[in-house]
Amino acid sequence: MTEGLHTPAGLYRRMRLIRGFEEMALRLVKSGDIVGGTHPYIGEEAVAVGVCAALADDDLITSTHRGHGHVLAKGSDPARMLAELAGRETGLNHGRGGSMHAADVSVGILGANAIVGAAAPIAVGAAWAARRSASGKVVATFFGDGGLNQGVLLEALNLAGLWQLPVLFICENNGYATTMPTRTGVAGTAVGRAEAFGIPASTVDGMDVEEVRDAAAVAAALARRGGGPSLIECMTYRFGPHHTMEHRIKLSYRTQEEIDEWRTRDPLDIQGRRISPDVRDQLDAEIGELLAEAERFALASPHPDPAGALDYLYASGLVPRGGVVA
Amino acid sequence: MTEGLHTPAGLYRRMRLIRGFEEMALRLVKSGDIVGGTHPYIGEEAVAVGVCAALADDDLITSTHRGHGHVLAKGSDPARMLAELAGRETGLNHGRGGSMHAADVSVGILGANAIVGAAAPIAVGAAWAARRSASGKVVATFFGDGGLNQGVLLEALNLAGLWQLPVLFICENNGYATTMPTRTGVAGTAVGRAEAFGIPASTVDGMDVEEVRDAAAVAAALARRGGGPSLIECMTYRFGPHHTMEHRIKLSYRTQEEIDEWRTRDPLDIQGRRISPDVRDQLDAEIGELLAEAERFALASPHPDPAGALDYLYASGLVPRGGVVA
Amino acid sequence: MPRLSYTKALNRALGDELERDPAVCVFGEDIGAGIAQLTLGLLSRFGHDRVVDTPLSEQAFTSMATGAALCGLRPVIEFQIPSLLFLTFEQIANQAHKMSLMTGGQVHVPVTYVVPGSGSREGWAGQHSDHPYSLFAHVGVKTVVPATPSDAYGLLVSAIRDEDPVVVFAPAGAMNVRDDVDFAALGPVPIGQARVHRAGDDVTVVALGHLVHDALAVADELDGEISVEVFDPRSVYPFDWEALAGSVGKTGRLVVIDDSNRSCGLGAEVIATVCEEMTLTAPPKRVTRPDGAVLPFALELDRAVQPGRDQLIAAVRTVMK
Amino acid sequence: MPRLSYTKALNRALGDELERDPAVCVFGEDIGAGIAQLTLGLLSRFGHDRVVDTPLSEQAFTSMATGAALCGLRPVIEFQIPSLLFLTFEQIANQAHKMSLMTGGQVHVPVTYVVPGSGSREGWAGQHSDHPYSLFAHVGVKTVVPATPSDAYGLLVSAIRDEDPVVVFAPAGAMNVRDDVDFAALGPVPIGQARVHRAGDDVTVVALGHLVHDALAVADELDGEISVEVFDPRSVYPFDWEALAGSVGKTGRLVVIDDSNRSCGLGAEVIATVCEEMTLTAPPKRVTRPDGAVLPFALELDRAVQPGRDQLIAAVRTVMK
Ligand SMILES: Cc1ncc(C[n+]2csc(CCOP(=O)(O)OP(=O)(O)O)c2C)c(N)n1
Ligand SMILES: Cc1ncc(C[n+]2csc(CCOP(=O)(O)OP(=O)(O)O)c2C)c(N)n1
Ligand SMILES: [Mg+2]
Ligand SMILES: [Mg+2]
Repeated sequence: MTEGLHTPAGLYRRMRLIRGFEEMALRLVKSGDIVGGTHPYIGEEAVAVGVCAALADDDLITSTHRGHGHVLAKGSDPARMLAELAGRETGLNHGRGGSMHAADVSVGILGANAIVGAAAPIAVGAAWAARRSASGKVVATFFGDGGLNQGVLLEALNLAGLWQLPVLFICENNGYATTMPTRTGVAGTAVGRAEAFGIPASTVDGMDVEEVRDAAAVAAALARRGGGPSLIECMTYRFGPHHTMEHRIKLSYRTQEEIDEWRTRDPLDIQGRRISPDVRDQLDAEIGELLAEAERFALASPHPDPAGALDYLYASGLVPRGGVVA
Repeated sequence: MTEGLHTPAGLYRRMRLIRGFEEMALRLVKSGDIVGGTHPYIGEEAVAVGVCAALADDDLITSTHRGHGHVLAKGSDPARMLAELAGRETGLNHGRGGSMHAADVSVGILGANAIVGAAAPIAVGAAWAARRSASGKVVATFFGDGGLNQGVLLEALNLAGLWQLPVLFICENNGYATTMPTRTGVAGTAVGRAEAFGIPASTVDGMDVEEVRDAAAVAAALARRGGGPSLIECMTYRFGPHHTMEHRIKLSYRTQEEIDEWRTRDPLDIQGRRISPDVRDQLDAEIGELLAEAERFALASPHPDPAGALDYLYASGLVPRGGVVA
Repeated sequence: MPRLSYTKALNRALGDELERDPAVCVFGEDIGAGIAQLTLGLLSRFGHDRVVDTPLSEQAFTSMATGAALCGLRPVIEFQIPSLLFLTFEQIANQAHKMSLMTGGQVHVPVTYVVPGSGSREGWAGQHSDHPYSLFAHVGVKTVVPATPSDAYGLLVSAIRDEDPVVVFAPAGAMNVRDDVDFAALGPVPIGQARVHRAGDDVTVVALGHLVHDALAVADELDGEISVEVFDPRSVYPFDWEALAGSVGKTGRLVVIDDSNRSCGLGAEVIATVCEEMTLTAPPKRVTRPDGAVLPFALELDRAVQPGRDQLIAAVRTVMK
Repeated sequence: MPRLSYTKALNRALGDELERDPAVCVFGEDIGAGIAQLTLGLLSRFGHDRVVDTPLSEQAFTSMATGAALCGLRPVIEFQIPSLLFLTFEQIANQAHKMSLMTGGQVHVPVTYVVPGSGSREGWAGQHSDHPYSLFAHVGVKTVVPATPSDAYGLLVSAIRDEDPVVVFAPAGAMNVRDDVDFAALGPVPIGQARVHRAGDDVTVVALGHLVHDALAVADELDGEISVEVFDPRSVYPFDWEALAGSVGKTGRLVVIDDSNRSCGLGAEVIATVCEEMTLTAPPKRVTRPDGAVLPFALELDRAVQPGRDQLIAAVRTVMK
């Protein structure tokens, strides 16, 4: 089980970390310290934390454009994560990735992908490698309801189903792909799609971290003993905009009532009720400090040197020709 | 109903035409008159003919790399079809398409596609246009069992299911994608996949042209009255190689027994038994003459002028720069 | 004269064409809401039969447009991000582009693909900052990259009316440009026709899209010292070689500024064709993205990888030596 | 010395690498049966864990290779037809290529993509006859196009050992070439290193893949009249500019024969770089496929669209004038 996620309080704490991190990120987008905006994970914390709670430290995940929650849930350092969003050299990706690509391979995150659905076959490949080496690792791949409509993800379901690979397909069904309601984009259901490829699937309450964790634990155990992939559809909701730039244009794809309704099922409150108020307050305070420290670290970190703009482009060390050759 | 396919004898005659055409094509590949080889349709005739028998003349189809049967079933002139395979100016595509692209738009064939699965969304687009214009047309799109694994085809199922478009997805399950048995390539089933997208689906005996026709007729009627798409999986078999070049290398992906077994269910015999031997002989003779004439026509036709190699590249009349500019 | 923004010009062009021709329809993600501004207000004006919100199935809806085009419609596709052109490269380059020739002229495919916000958006990182117009020039799909609001209007109109597939790149760096525009004079701009934004005698600077504005600024800056002709091909493919021959014939010197990766980009094509077919009095120069460039996230890195004014000035000075 | 065919050389290289390094594995369609000959006999030698027959899901298995590479494997993918590179352009150009930079060097993606039978196969028509190596040079994916059996062996070996994605094009027109080969001397050929097949003084002919053999034939034919240097870059990207500078420095004249479409192809890049950075005594020339070419089916049309010897001779004579 991923470190720190063994107890109800641990689950709460990690969700609070994500919530606080995302709120801080919103603030830093407004202040201009984070350029390019973010896709906030606020409201969906139980999914990432629940799934990672069911994984071992050396299990693997792939993440998405809305990836901060996954990265923090799997155990990345929030300070280096924030430094990444702020485009600093100390960031997880040395400032090369930013919000949509921030990832920490050392804790088992095989990249965050800005192309919807694109990570699923990468996860399948990692699972194939894991099976081949009999490492016992499983791979969880996160994607949204919109991702269900990407051909490559459906192809990936077929390969995983065919070869019985240790993959957890985690569908974060937050009701919308940007402005498109899931029901107008997805014919049939997520569960039905998985089952069509011979993959067992279930739908869980994505606002309840323990319910997510329990389902993921069953799937991980199945995968680990060679029983193949599963899909878990987590019904969830983003409390905020699709992207921080959403406010620039008047959108009316969902009602205030709907948002309010979902807010009554805040995953932090659901889990918060499972721990004592004192502990909750203490954890909130702890996280507050930790994030304040992360912010100090990130904003004090150096910006990358423009001379290194193409560093890391080729692993072999090939130095590309510049855009102007003297 | 496509002209000529109203009666049992008509169905037999069209299948005989395809069979004879394909045998002639094999001969002309050997003789070098057809360059590049063919993907023979021999054994699968009942699928194309059965489906086209359920379509109206102005309904549309899309075809595949193994497309000769579809093109002839929909009513193209065999002589111009053969001229196409022989690369002549009189060919359906003026010698520009060849075996994998031969198509006759005037009888409702929206191209034959050499990329597996690629035609399905094209058919969906045609169906969308048909629905928008309330033309009442339906579109049948043929693809193999291998095509079931192409992401774009799965995406197309979603769009058709979502928007309830008048499409007939015709899966020609001939047991193999080149050398890969369907069961090792397809997790789940064709029918299950369609159903996952809310599309009604059934499996029929693809060696029995009347059974195929009946299923297609039901699907076409449903589509025509706004009831949306269907998928029909036709269980069939190619009696010959995947491609005429297959013999160049020793392959053992299927047994002689299996081939012999399927040959006992030759679609021409199944339908042939439904008409009198006299009629059958007469039709066989008619087709023989017709094909002999087609061969004469095709082989007497002029080759295209190399100066026109890029004719038709741009519909707007743009003349591309040549490969050498003096 | 009223001011028209680049974004509004595109929106207006699309609206006008939808109005003019019932065969025109639009497919894309979130286009009902109009989040990329291109389609703002069009759903309510034209309805769900003309403005179609699609699921995230770019490959299928790109070929769906092809199928609809084969049946007489003139679909326009909006892609939210430039790299969706990688995802749909098969559907555009191998399907839509090839159908006319492969069928021996039996069909044509009048589909327009629009990317509002191509190139760097600053801070959108590696997978959202591509400018792959040279790829389409290579495969031979008609490709335009308007620099100004009136060209954005006119080229989008021409693209929609064209009988062949056309890709329209609307660079993020140009989308805030505003222009004084006589609305009555707005009209189609022929595909394949260049525009000289500023005449000059000493050196021809070929610039495209947002870089036209950088080239104009550089021309201003060098005014008095070096007389720069700013040549905007507007279409990457087909390219207006005749007009370029006229410009280079006058100046005898050439610099290309090009937001593509260097190798096999538009800059290479321009220099190659000029050196084969025209006469220069000094070696030409390119200012481009580096070879194989992937735009890093951090702003200073993102900018370091894009061609800019300082580099252009240096290149112009070099060819003048 | 024993004769080795190009096809057998590729097969041998792949077998040797599978033998040498347990991290190497192969994905592709019908590779168990070995219908493209590249993988003939490898399934029985190495088993299903190393040689994996895939369903027709090119996009997924291409990214699957990326995922396996992230976990320490070195996958090789066989694509049956060149246009599958269009279908998987997203997975190669936007995923595999970008991961190292986007993660700040946390990962690398050592995957090799092989197309046995690229370019025209004669009579396979529009969707099976592409030669899109310039596209990969543009996006910056390492790309090699070997011309001979020993280069096919050596470049495939180097591609597999390389830490980055590499595309290997094996032109249909070269796959029947045979060579006298000393098996003991077979070894890796560095990516990015050119080979001069024939030295000459008057003109440098840059030729790649099967066209190297045409260039050699033309050099023979012109022998006595014009002294042709046949320069084979072998790698399209990275390109061996240093060696080309040496050749052009000697001859002062340049012709490129290139089986890409003309616009923004390798030919353009070679001419552009030479004209920017080197000195020619006569204008250079390209012999290429036409702009936007789609290969028509009929043999005489198929051939008319490909660059050929007569055109090369004419081009060489022109630059010698
Ligand atoms: C293939 C692809 N298409 C479109 C986009 C633009 N885009 C980014 S996120 C998004 C919506 C994704 O919806 P969903 O998968 O449900 O995830 P969510 O944003 O709801 O978490 C879109 C359309 C993209 N990044 N990739
Ligand atoms: C996308 C794609 N992948 C691979 C190929 C090469 N190829 C041509 S036909 C074929 C097998 C197709 O199998 P199936 O769809 O079952 O049709 P069948 O040949 O059995 O009629 C393959 C792999 C192709 N043309 N397109
Ligand atoms: Mg969603
Ligand atoms: Mg099959």
